[in-house]
Amino acid sequence: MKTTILTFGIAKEIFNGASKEMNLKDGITVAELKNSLEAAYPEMKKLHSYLIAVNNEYAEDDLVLDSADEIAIIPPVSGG
Amino acid sequence: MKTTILTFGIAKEIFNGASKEMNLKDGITVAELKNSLEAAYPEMKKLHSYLIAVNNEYAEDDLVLDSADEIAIIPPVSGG
Amino acid sequence: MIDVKISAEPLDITTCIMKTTDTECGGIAIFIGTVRNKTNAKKVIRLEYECYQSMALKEMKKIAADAVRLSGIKNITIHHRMGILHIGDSAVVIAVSAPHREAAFDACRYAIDTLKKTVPIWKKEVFEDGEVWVSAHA
Amino acid sequence: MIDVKISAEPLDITTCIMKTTDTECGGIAIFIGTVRNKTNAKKVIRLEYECYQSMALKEMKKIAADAVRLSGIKNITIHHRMGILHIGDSAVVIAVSAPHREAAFDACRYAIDTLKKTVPIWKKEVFEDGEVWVSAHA
Repeated sequence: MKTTILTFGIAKEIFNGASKEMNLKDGITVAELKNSLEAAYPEMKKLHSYLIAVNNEYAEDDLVLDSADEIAIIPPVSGG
Repeated sequence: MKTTILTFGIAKEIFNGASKEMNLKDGITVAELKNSLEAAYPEMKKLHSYLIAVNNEYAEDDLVLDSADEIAIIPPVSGG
Repeated sequence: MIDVKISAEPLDITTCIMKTTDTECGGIAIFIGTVRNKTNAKKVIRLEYECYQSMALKEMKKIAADAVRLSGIKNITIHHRMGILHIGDSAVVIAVSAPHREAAFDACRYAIDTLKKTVPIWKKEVFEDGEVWVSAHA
Repeated sequence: MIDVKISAEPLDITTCIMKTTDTECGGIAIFIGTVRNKTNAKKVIRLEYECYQSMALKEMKKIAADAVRLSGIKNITIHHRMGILHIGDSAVVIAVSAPHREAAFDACRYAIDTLKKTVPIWKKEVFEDGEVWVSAHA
């Protein structure tokens, strides 16, 4: 499936843009997406941590992604 | 010794004025002063509690008073 | 910086915050005590505050100095209003700045808790059918 | 009352306090996060904030609703600034009112602590000799 990944903060710099078109296999889980991202962008592995948000909610590793989902990479937050 | 006692809050109402001239025996302690006050103004015994301040500091019961001291009756405070 | 004041005029919250702001401090914790419209379901008309001014200022300065010493904060402002206050008026403003927010919160809370216990200030609550010196009786 | 906002304009502290004031509440606790001039002894030139706005607002509303539910407070305002901030600017204002001050303090502290952990907002610190996304690396 074809989908757009939103990126923020340091992830935006690693991905060189605020969003990235990606081709993902159907039925991919959040954990598998993270592995794909780290394979394509090894800099991601150097982050202190990061989460995936799906439809504006933090997602568990076993969540299965759909092409209609809004998917975002959430590097360590630093608001306040 | 002759001295002036400052009163505040409900004590001002019990003493019917913001200050009261009193004749106290020389060498009177804070505890003895409290007894005298309660004898002259029984309403004082109905207070939840009260303290005596001497020269702008809370005083212990055994402090001996001097005619030059600034003596004040401090009923339960309720600032804030 | 320690700034302690007792005032017959309305308190200026913005001034308290500006005095306390510090470019070395990342956080300011503020407490504002305001006049409530009710006490135990009884409608409050107004509050009347009075104080033993020389001693009240001395006790407020002690609280401020202890807050700096105990919590490692940098700046504290404590302003208390006197006289007749109406519903919604600010009776007290405490603003504290510190390099780290935990200290600012701790010190702000310490200051208001201690002020209510030790500073010789008294308020009378005036209701429709009478008045009472707060906390005077058990 | 819950009021949550993300703004590119300077935060108005007075407005936050006025929105939160309530005649049924005797206390307002406020936290203001400001830009410090130094991080680990390094001089800060400016901060640059960005956010995932739809999710950030959602997380801020969750924090506000949880604060009301957990602490029994009545009103909470959380405003966060975006864009380029300079030394002394306010990045976040949280104001909480409650009938009793303990709840207001608890909720205000809960809100800023949780905001820093869960709300998708990021800041980049710009120094004289480089820049860094805060907390990005271990």
